[in-house]
Amino acid sequence: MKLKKLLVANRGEIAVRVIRACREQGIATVAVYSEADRESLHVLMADEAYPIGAPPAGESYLVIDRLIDVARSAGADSVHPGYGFLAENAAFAEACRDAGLVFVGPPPEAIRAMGDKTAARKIAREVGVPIVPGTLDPVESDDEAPAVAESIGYPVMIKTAKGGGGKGMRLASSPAELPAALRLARAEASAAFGDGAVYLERYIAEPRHIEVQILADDSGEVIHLGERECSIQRRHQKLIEECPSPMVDAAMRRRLGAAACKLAKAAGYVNAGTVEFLADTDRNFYFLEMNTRLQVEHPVTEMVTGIDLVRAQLGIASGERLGYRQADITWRGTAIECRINAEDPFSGWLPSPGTIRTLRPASGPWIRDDSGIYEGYTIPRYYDTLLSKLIVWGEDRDIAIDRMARALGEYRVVGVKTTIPVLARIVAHEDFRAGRLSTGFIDRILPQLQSDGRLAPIAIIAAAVAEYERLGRRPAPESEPSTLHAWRLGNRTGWRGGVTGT
Amino acid sequence: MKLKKLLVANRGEIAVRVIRACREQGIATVAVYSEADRESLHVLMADEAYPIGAPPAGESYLVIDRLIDVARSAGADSVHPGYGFLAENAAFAEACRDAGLVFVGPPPEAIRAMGDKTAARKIAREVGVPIVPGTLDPVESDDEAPAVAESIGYPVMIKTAKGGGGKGMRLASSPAELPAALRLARAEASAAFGDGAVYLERYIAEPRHIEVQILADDSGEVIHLGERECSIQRRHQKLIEECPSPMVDAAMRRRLGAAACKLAKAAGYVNAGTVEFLADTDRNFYFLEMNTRLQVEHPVTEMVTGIDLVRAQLGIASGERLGYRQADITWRGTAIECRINAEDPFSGWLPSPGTIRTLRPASGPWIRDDSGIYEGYTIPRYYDTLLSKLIVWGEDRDIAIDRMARALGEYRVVGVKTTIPVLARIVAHEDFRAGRLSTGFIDRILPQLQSDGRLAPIAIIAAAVAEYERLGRRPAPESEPSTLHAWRLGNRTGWRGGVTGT
Amino acid sequence: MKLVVTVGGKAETVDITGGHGRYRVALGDRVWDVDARFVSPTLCSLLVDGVSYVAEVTDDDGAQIVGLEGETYPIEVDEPVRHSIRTRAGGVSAAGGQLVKAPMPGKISHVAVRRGDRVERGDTLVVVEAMKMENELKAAVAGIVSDVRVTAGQPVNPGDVLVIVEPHA
Amino acid sequence: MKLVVTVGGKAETVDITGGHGRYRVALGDRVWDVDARFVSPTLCSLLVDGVSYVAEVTDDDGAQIVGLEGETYPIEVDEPVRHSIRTRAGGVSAAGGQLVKAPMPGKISHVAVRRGDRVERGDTLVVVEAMKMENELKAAVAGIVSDVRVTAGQPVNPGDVLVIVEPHA
Repeated sequence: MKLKKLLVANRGEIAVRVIRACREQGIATVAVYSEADRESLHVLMADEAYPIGAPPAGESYLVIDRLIDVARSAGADSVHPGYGFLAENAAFAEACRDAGLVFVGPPPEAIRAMGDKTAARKIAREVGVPIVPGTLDPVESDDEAPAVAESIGYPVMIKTAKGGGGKGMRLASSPAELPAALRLARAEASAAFGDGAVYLERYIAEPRHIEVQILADDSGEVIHLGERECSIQRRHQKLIEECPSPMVDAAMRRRLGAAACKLAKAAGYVNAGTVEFLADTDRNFYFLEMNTRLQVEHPVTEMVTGIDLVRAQLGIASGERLGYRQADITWRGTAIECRINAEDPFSGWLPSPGTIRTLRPASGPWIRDDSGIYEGYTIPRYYDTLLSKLIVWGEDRDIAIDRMARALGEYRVVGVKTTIPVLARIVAHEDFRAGRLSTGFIDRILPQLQSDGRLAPIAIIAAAVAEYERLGRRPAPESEPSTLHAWRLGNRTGWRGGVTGT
Repeated sequence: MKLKKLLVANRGEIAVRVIRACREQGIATVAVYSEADRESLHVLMADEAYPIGAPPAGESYLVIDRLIDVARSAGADSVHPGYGFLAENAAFAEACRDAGLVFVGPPPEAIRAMGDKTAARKIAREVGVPIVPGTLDPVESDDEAPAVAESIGYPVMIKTAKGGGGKGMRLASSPAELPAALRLARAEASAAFGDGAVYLERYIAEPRHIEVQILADDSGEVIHLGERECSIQRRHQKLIEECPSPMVDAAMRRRLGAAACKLAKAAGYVNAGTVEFLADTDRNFYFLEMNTRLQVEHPVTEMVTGIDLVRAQLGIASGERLGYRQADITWRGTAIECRINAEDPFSGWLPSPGTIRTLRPASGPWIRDDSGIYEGYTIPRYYDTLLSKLIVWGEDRDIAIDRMARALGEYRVVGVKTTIPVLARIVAHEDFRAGRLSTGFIDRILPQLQSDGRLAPIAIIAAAVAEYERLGRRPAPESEPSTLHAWRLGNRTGWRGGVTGT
Repeated sequence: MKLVVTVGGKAETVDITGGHGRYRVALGDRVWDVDARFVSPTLCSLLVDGVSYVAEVTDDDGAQIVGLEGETYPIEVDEPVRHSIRTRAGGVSAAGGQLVKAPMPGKISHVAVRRGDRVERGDTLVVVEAMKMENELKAAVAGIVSDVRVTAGQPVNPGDVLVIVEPHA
Repeated sequence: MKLVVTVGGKAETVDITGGHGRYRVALGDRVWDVDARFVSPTLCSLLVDGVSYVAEVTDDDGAQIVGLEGETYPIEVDEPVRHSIRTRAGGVSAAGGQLVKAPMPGKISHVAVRRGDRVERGDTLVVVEAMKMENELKAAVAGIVSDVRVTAGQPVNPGDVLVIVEPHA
């Protein structure tokens, strides 16, 4: 069935990404928005947009009935869930199916089989894919947790059974840390996914996070598009991802790909999905979990393989065959993605909501900016901190790194604090260049990332000029502005005009 | 010799392109600017910037001595000429060499041999590459022109012997049109290249413009990177370019590439260059001219081959071997470039200088924006109208076209008129989709490109809301603005705040 | 509030009420509930019956210039009283002749006619050099050149009258 | 014009003259000729001895916040008279204790301490939920919790005081 009109059950950059893919295929798009999102970019870019409730996600983006209602009344024939929110919620996939809507993602059965991390670990054990030691079932009560943790051995990871993206993941290094870690993990898991179930797993020190992109159509064809390395994380939130991994050679890629495809087949998986592994320095890998949705970091795979994953998702959902066989997939060059988040890395990575006063994204050769914001936009405090994904491609990894350094230098966001400065320093670090990555990378180098104050004299000059012009050119109030356009007002009252002498 | 510091003898998007490539390789950059360009993007982006004179190019960007002086005093070891201005001026290349500066381009001898179109046509005839019938020498005086034109047969093209980019090209359909066409061609050629020499050539009706990108190092290795099709032109100014050409198959690509490499070798060519051909529908092609510099449309070749042409230029100029053999060059997918010019296509394509009040470039998957402007920038009236090159890549040509349509729909430039609306209509045209391109395409479809007024009611609503808010919310003048930032002023006086209810 | 909108010379009355982003707009016998927000000084996001538009709105000499999906709509919007004063005062349109004005800043590179010359529609009158292009300004009517106000080499600003052509009687 | 600039608590006098984009700036015994233009309301292009910088300049509570190549410099700039008035009036710094303030808008998801509790440096005091993250606010000093002003579930705005810790004597 050719899709004609699709409801995007998401917001932010991923909603924009889906809208763009639909527009390129002539599929009309329906956006939904909470009261906090009327001016968000996905509303501006969609063909249609409808309100769905109050700002908290639990009263809007997570309300299945309301989404189905909007889809029906707008005449949509399909729904794309993006990532997060209801993307890995089998009940939502089921509700779409029941309402006669094509769900652009796996069938509810596959979401249940693989989306539940503990069930997925059981499948992996059955088909012979190695797993990290830990519980195969959720930890029901906090009372039983200490004994379980003791049997696995500290340090232990507490992980949410649903969801992903590092939400609800906490490390406990000792029995004393376990209660607080459990509480925080459960709270985040409940808030993010509406389910506080968690499980425990042995913590592997300084591991590398390697994940494999797969595509499966409903004829049973499953292929993989190679791996991504996502080892640059902070608090289990990925910050930098790349494709291919500097540690993976062709032989390891084949082994990883085969394991991922085996798991997907065992689960009856259809559509795009990602199988996550932890790898050690001897190129052993352990199945971690499967994400039954599009990943945030899917663009790095796209840039290297040339395959548009959202287009592929839409094709699969409309019943088409993949159109690629494994042998058709080739990898050219290296792509790197940096997540530009509204966080202040120099003040404990605190979220930094606010208004974007100036926005000058990087651009030019082999730069891709997958953004959910614009100049003048006020970032709501209700949702995650991701503003934009900056992706670069290069003929080889060194060129890609040099290009990312250039792009981060160009990228200007004024009005909120972002991760850009710390991303720039990571990318410039010799260990990053050498591919010595691990999930402990950021904590290890963070103390070296402090300011050197080298440009203080230039900053003083800039501040002095700004104040000098402000004092010297304080304008007489205009009796009556003849227009209210901010730009014109600004121009006339002399700030730019005065300084530039025009 | 590893380059350390490079002077960019240009402005606008191409200066920015070169600065980006240098930054990615750790080469420091020196910008130069006329009095009209102090706030231009290349000045903001370079490591250093120095003034070189009055706004007219003849008093700044074309003054060889001044450029050499700035390069010397700033300690530059190399010069990149971009395109236009002095890029194909052998005297400039020579002056650089004499001053001990590496010129990032061909040696002056090759510029002379190939840059002079009439000399180039002679070389082509010698090595057996077919040429369009016409004069092999410049037409000295207007008195001899009628007889020459008569012998070639009308319609005739008048072309500038120097330069390129459509400047100074005029068509005369009959003897009566010849004097005016000659005068305009000479005037434009003098203004643009400081040389009014022109020659005549038979006009080929509805031909296709196919050009081949070559790379040559100073060991004599010459390879080609395939063709670009640039048939969508207006007044011989390219407007849309693509790689590969929809009319060229692998066999024709080999023939074209071989012809281009043969010419480059015969001329002792080194660095990046482009050999232009006219092709007819039987896949015959005729050598037109060689551009001894980077082309405006080089990005489409880059996106499809994965090779960074400016990086390659810098490597060749520093004496490195190419590092690619012909067999290493592969073509993946299709790339299309649209030129966003400050021109009003609905009012005779008149130039539209002015201030960019709002700028929202297209972005997202496989979009590349090579721009020379920014929001708030005032486009000077002294230079060409090119604001930005919008480039897309797609797995195949249909996807690339769909993507370009999407990108043009996203791209917002408020404050000056641009070619965006007409580009969007060309890309949506069935003849474009079918690859039925020719240099007469635009004139043929232009009458179909008029407005349909479909959205007039929505426009009336927008205008009414704007006026209603302006009238209803005319603010009492503030007694004293506490800050001069335009954005804040705008926000406080209620325009946005008022409308948005915040 | 009633406003008079003039598009392409045709005046219509719009009735608009509401505020804070939510408006009811009546035009003729059609009524729209509109959610409209200026998301930048020149960009207005509109939701009209659920359909999303982003209009580019700038003002030029009192008129609102609205850009929508590549089309440009110049719209005059007036309070009814002001509209009636302005239109009763009479338009400024020239009576039949062609005032050839400089469309952009530039320099006269060639003047092709002299006062008293007869010209046909489409004849080149003046060539203006701007942004490295030679732009030919042509006669829109057949007639007699009644005035030539510039010479070659002279810089001009937008709106400067260069040549006047009086049509044949 | 003389201005007093205060960076990191250290005050220096800057002498600045010129205008229309061209300035001479003297700081201590160094003098710069500067070409400075605001190319947007918050971006200032500077050419200092030929070197090109684009500084992000915003004001925050009277101070200029200058961003340059990923570093942030908060700089207070005053006319000399005003500087002397402001500094003689005394600062507002709290004497030794820690005022734990909400760093962003959000909701209190957990209060880990009660009034009178002893805390060590690094102990979690309060957890604020914002942008889908649980943000633990920790004690910067060892001491006694002298006040707890919020409860779980309560929304907070930036700058709201949540907890006060008095250091050990």
